[in-house]
Amino acid sequence: EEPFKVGFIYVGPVGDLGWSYEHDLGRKGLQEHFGDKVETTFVENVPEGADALRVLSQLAKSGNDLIFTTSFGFMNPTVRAAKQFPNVTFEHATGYKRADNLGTYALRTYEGRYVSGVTAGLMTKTNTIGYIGSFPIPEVFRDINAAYMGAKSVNPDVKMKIVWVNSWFDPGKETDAANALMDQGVDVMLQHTDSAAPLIAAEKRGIRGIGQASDQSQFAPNAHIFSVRDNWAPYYIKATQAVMDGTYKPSDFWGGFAEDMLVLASINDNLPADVRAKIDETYASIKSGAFHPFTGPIKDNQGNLVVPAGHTLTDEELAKVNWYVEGITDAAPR
Amino acid sequence: MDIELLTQILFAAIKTGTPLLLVALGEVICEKSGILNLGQEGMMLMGAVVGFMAVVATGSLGMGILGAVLIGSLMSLLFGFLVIHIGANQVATGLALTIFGTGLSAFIGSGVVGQTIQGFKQLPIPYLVDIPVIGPALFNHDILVYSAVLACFILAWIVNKTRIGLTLKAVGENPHAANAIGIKVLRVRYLAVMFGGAMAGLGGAYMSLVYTPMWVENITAGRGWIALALVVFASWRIGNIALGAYLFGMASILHLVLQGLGWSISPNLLAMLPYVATVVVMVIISADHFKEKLLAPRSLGKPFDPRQMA
Amino acid sequence: MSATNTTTDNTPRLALANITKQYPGCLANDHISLSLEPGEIHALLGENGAGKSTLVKTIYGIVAPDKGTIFWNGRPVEIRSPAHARDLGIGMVFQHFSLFETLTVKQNIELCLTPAQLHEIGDLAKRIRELSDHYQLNVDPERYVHSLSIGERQRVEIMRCLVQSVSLLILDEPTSVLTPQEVEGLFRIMRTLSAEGCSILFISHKLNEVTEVCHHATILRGGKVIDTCVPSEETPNSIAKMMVGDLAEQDAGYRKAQGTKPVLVSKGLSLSAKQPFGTSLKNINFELKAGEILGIAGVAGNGQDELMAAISGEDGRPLANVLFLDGTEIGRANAGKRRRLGLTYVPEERLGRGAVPEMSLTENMLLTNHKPFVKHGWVNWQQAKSYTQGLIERFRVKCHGDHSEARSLSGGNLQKFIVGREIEQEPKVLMCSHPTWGVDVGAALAIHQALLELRDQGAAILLISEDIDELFLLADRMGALCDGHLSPIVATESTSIEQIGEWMAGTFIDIEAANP
Amino acid sequence: MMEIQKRKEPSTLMTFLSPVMAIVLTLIFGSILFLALDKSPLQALHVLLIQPLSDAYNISEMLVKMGPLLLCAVGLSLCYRANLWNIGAEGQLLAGALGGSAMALALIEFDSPLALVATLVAGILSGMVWAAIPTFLRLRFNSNLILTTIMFNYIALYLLVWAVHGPLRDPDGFGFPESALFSDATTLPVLADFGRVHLGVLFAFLAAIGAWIVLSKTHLGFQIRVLGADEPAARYAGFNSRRISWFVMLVAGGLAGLAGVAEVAGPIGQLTPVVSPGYGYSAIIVAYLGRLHPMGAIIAAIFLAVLYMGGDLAQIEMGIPIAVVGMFQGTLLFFLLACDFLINHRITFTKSSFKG
Ligand SMILES: Nc1ncnc2c1ncn2[C@@H]1O[C@H](COP(=O)(O)OP(=O)(O)OP(=O)(O)O)[C@@H](O)[C@H]1O
Ligand SMILES: Nc1ncnc2c1ncn2[C@@H]1O[C@H](COP(=O)(O)OP(=O)(O)OP(=O)(O)O)[C@@H](O)[C@H]1O
Ligand SMILES: [Mg+2]
Ligand SMILES: [Mg+2]
Repeated sequence: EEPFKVGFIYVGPVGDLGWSYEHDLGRKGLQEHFGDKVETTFVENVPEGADALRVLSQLAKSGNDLIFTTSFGFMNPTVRAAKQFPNVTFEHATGYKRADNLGTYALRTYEGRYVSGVTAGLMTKTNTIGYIGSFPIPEVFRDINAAYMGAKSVNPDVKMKIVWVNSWFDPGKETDAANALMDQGVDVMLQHTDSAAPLIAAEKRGIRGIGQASDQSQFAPNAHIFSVRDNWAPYYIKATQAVMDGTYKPSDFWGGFAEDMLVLASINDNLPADVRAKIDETYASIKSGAFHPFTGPIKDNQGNLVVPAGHTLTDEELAKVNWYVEGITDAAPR
Repeated sequence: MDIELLTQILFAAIKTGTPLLLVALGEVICEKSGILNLGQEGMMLMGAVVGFMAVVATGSLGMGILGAVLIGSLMSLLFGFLVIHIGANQVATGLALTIFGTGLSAFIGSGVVGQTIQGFKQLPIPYLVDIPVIGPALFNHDILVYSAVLACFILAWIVNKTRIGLTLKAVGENPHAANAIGIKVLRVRYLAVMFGGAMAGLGGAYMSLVYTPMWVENITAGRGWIALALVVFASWRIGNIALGAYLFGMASILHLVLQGLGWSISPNLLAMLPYVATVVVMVIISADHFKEKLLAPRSLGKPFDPRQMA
Repeated sequence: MSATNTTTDNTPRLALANITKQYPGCLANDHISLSLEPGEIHALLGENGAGKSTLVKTIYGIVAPDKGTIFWNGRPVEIRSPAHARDLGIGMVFQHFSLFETLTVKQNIELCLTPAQLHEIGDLAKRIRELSDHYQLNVDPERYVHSLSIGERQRVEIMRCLVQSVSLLILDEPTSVLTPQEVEGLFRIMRTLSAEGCSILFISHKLNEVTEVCHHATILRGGKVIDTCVPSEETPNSIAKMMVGDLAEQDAGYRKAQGTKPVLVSKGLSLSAKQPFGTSLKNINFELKAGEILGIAGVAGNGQDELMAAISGEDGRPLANVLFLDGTEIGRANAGKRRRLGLTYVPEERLGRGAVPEMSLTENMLLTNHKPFVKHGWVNWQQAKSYTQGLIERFRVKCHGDHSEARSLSGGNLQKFIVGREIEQEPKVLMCSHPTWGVDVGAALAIHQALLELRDQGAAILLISEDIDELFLLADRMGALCDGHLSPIVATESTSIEQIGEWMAGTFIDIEAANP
Repeated sequence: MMEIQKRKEPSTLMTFLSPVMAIVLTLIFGSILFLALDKSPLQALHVLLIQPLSDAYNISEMLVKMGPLLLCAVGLSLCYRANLWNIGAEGQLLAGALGGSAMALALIEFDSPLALVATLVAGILSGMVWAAIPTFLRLRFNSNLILTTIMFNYIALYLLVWAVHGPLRDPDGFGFPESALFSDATTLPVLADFGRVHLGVLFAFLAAIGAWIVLSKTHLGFQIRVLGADEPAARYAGFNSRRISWFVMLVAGGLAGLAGVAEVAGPIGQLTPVVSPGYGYSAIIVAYLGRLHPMGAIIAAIFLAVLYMGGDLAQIEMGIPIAVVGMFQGTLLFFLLACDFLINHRITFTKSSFKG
C-alpha cells in the first residue's frame, strides 16, 4: 500500500534552532506518530519570491497529498498552487487566505508572551524590560502588548524599551540590539527573533532573558528564565489524520497552551519561588481559558479605547492589532 | 544621554568596528602590493564558518582562530594563483571568490547553524579599566580587539619604517622596476595577498567566535565590502583605517541605540545608515581625484607578467 | 680622443661566450661573444630590436640565456638574479627607469642593497652625499623621486650603482632623455669611473656620442655580432653603415618651407597639472602656419604630453580664449569636435593609445577615421575593411591583413599604419609625437617622407620629439619646452643644436620673465 | 616537461572552448562532491541538469528563471565591455520592482493596457535612477563604482523592505508585509497555457538581440568596446566617455529594473520583501560565462537557470543541500577565469629533459 505523502517547505534552514527547526521537529513528530503509513519530504531555504510556487508545484507533482507551507510569505504562492492542484490539500502557517483545499494555522504566541511579561515584570530590578522586535506586523504588536500588559499587571512602574532588527534571524544584529538595550538599563529581555544571540549576550552581562520558538536553555544556563517553545506536531498529526480520513475541512486554526502547541520549556531552577508560583498560576489560568490577555477595557497609547470593557478580542480582531497598549511610550513604527 | 550610555556606545562601536578593522588591515597590505582583492566577503564567511566549526569540533578557541586564518590564506592563495600567476582579471576573480565563499560557507556550515560555543572572555586591563568613562569603553575588551589595535601599530611601523614596507610599496608602485632591481615581485604579492586572506579569515572568525558567537549563513552581512570601502576611505593609511573602522562601527549600531531611546524613525530606513554613510564618505574622499591618484598604489589592479618585461 | 686601455694583466673583467637567447618567434641573441677589459668603455650598437637590451639583461641576471657562458674576472659564473649581479659588482641603469617615484632617493637606493651591505655602509645618507660630491652628481638623499627632473633621476640610478663598489656599469640608452648639456655631464662621470678602473657597457643610438666616449664597440644585427670597431677611428656615418648595411640614401636634409597663414594659434595657454607628477603648462604662445612643420624639442616630462593633451582636447578641461583652430575658438570643444574640425594626432604611445592592441586593423582604422564609414550611427564594416586593405598597401604595413590585431604588428609597422591613418584624413593640422621613436631607418624614412608630403599639400604639422637631429632634419621652425615653458620659436636655419640644447635646459625662462 | 608560451594572437577557438571546459570541470568537481556526500553523481547530475528540461512545465519554469538573469546579464555585459564595474544589478532590479509596484498599486483600479505599460516604464525608470546615482557619483566625484553600486544594493533592499512594511503594504492584509495583489491589467500576460512564461521572458530575448546589434553594428557599440578595451585610445580618438558611460549604465539599470518589475508583475504578482534570490549577483556570472557577448549570455542564462532549478529538484529528490548551487556558481566562475588563460597562452608538453 502506498504511504500517504506529506510535504513541507521551510523558509530557513532546518538547523536554525528556531522557527524552521521547530517545524521540522513537528514533521518528525508526525512521521513518528504514523510510522510508515506516512512519507514526509521537506524543502528548506525556500525563498519567499517567485520560486516558492515552483517548489510547491514540484512537491505536488511528485505525489504529495498534503503540503504544509510554513511561512507567511508563502501565502499567495500557496493560494495559486491550491488552485492549480485541486486534489492536493495545502495548509499555510500564519496566513489568512483560505480555499476548499487550503487551510491556515497559527500559534497563540501572545499567551506565552503574557506569561513572559509577568515573569519579566517580577524579575526586573531596574523596572526596565527590553523587547527585540523582528518586523512591525500584527503578531509582533500583539505580543509586545501582551508582554507589557503582563508585566504591568505585577509591576505598575515597569517600562519597556523596544528595538526592531528587521529580521527573524540575524544573530549579529540581534546581539547589537540586545547590547543596545542592556546599555540603556534593561535587565530582562524578551525577543521576537529566533536566534539565541540575545540570550548569549544576556548571559555575558549577567542579566535575564526568555527564549523564543525553541528551547534555548543550553545557550544561557544562568540567564535563561524559560523558553516559549513552538510545538507543531499535535497540529500536523491532527491535520494529516483528517485528510487521510477524508474528514478535512479548511479552517483557521489557532493553537496555544490549551492544545500544547505552546510549551513553557526548561523553566530555570534559579528562579525565586514566588516568581515560579506566579508563572505556573498565570500559565494555568490561560490554559484553562479562565483568563484571556486581550480582555477589555484596553486603551492604546494614543488614549483610544481599543477594546471596550467586557469584550475579548476575537481571533479575527487579534489578527489586526497594529497599536501599542497604553504605557508604551514609543510611537508604533510603520 | 547620560555619560554611562556614551561609554557603552563607545564600547559597542569598538567591538563592532573590530572585524572591519581586521579585514581592512589585511586588504590595505594586499592593495599596497598592487593587488585588489574583492573576495573579502567570501573569505570572511569562510573564516567565520571554519573557525566556528573548528571550535565546535575541538572546543578550543585557539584552534578556531587557527582554522579561520588558515582557510582565509588558503582561499587567498587560490585567488593569488589566478590573478598573480595566470593574470586573470582581479575584479572578476575577487567577485568569484566572494560568490564561491558565500556558497561554500553556507554549504559546509549547514550542520552547525544555531549551535553555540563559549566565545572569548573579556580581558579588562588592570588600572586602565578604572579610568572613568573611557576605561570601561576602551580597556574592557576581548583579546582580539586588543590584537587588532596592536596589529595597527605593528603594521604602521612595518609599512613606514622597515625595509619590508619599502619593498611592499615599491612592488605596488612599479612591479616592473621592482623586478628589475631583483625584488621577487610575485613572492611579495603572494605574501601580501595571503596576509589579506588571513586577516579576512580572522575578521570572519571575530563574527562567529566573539561577536555573536554563532554561525549563520551570511553572518558578515556585507562587512567585507565595507572593509574594502574603508581602505579607500583611509587613503591607504593604516591610522585612518582604525579611525574609519570604529566610526563605521558606531554608524552601524547607532540606529539600535536611537530606537532604544525611543526614536521612531522606521528601523528599515535607519538600517540603511552604514551603507549610506559609506557612500557619502567615499564620495567626499575620492572627490579629490588628484589626491587619490597620489595615494593609491600606482599598479593597483593591473596585472604584472614577469615574462613580459619592459 | 685617445682610447687607452689601462689593463695590466690579461684577464678581461667580463667575457661572454656564445650567449644565445630565443624568444617565441625571434632569436634575440645568437651566439654573441665579446669581452671587456677593466676601465674600458664599450659601446653596444645596433638597430631597434637587434638584441642589445636582451644581452645586457642577461649579464644583469634578469634574463636567463638558453646557451653560452659568462666569464667574470676569468671565472665562469651563472648570474641568477640582479641581486647576485650586484654582489659580483655589476650595476645597471635601465633603458626604462626603474625608480620608485613615491619613495625618496635614499629609500630607492636602500632597496637595492642587501642588509649586509647596508650595515657595511652605515649611514647611507652620508655615503650618498660623499659620492655625490665626488662625482658631482648633485643628488640629495632626502628628496622624493617624483620631484626630480629626468636628468636628476638618471643620476640617482647611477648613484644606485655606485654606492656599492661597481666594477662593471651597464648603461642602456642613457642619453636619449638628456639635454646635450646633461649628456656632457654624464660623459664626464663615465670618464672618471673609467679612470678609476670601472668598466662600462654603453648602449646608444647616437653614434656621435659613441665616437666621443667609447674605447670599443660591438655591433649587433638580428641578434648576431656583425662587426666590432674602435669608434675613435670611425665616423658616425661609417658606423651607421656597419649597423644597417648599405643604405642608399641617408637622410641628407630636406627642403625647408615657409608657412602661409596661421591655422593653430595658442595665446597664453596655461594649465595646471592634472596628474600628481605631471607638469603645468605656463603661458604657451605659438602660431602654427599652414604648410610648415613646427618642431618642439624638449626632454621627456617637460610638458610635452600636457601640451598635446591640451591641444587635442584629451585633457577635457575647458579653456577660455586661448586656442584657435583656423580662426575658430576650440578651447571648449571636446576632442571629438576638434577632430571634426580637422585636427589629427599621432601619439607617442602607439599601442594602447594610438591603437587598441586587441582590435583588428580595420577597427583601429575606424578608431579615428569613422566619418566615411558611419551613416546614422551604423557602421559599414565592408567598406571599412576594403579601405583598410588599401591603407595597408599604400603605407606598406607588414601584417597578415586587415584582420590582424594591432598588437601583432612590430612597432615600426604599427607606426606606419597610424601615421597613414591620420594623414589620409587630410587634416588641417597634424600633431605628431616622436614619430620615429623606436622605428628602424627604413620605416623612419617612409614616415618622414609622408610628413613632408603632407606639409607640401598645405597642412600644418606640429612635431614634438626628443630627437634633436630629427627636428633639425624636418622642422621648418622650432622651439623647446622646459618645465612647461615654451621657448621663443625660431627658423631652423637660424639656430643651432647648442642653442636649442640650452633652451631645453630652460635658459630662456629668465629672459622671458625679464621681458614679458 | 610543460612549457607555457604566450600566443601571438588570442585564440578564437579557446574563447569559445573555455566556457565549455569550465562547465565540464565544474561538473567533474561536482561529481566528486556528490561522491563525498554519498550521493550518486550520475543521478545528481541528471536531476541537476536534465530534469529541469524534462517537460514543458519545467522548461517554462526554467525560462521564467532565465528572464531576470538574462535581462541583468545583458546590461552587465554592456557595462563590463565598457570597463565599468557595475555590481549593482541586484539593487537596480529591486529598485525596478519597487518603482513598478508603486505604479501598479497606484493604478490598481485602472483597467487598461496602458496600466501595464505605465508599470513597466516605472520599473525601468526606477532601475535607471538606481544606476544613475552611482554613475553620477563616479563621473562627478570619481567615487569607486564597484563599492557604490554594492552599497546601493543594500540601500535598495532596505528601501524595498521599508516600502512593503509601510506605504505599499496591503491595507487589507492584516498588517503583513506584502502589497495587495496587482490587478489583472497590471500583470504581465502569460505566453503559454502550460506554465508561467510571461512577456518579460520575451523582453529578455529582445534585449539580448538588441544589445548584440548595438555592439556589433553601430558606432556607439564600437565606441563602447574601445572604451572598455583601451581607455586612453578612446580618449585619444575623441570619444565622449561620459556619454558612453551614461548610456551603458542607464541601459543596464533599465534592463535590471525591467527584470525587477517583470518579477513582481509576472510570477510574483505583488510586491513582497523577497523579490530576488540574488539574480543581480548571479547575472555577473552569466555575463562572464557568456563572454560578455549578448548572445553568449542567452546560453549562459539558460545554464544558470537550469542549475538553480536543478538545485531545488536535487533537494526535493535527493536531499542535496541547496547551498550546493551557490558553490557551483563560484566554482564555475573560477574555472572559467582559469581556462581563459588558454586564450592568450599555449601550453605545450615537450619530452626534452633538463639540460645538464
Ligand atoms: N620578453 C620578450 N618576449 C619575446 N620577445 C622579446 C622579449 N623581449 C624582447 N623581445 C624581442 O627580442 C628582440 C630583441 O629585443 P631587445 O630589447 O634586446 O632589442 P634592443 O636591441 O634593445 O632594441 P632597442 O634599440 O629598441 O632597445 C626584439 O625583437 C624583441 O621584440
Ligand atoms: N614582448 C614581446 N612578446 C612577444 N612578442 C614580441 C614582443 N615584443 C615583440 N614581439 C614580436 O617580435 C616581433 C618583432 O618586434 P619588434 O617590435 O622588436 O620589431 P622591430 O624589429 O623593432 O621592427 P620595427 O622596426 O618595425 O619596430 C614582432 O612581430 C612582435 O610581435
Ligand atoms: Mg633596448
Ligand atoms: Mg621596434
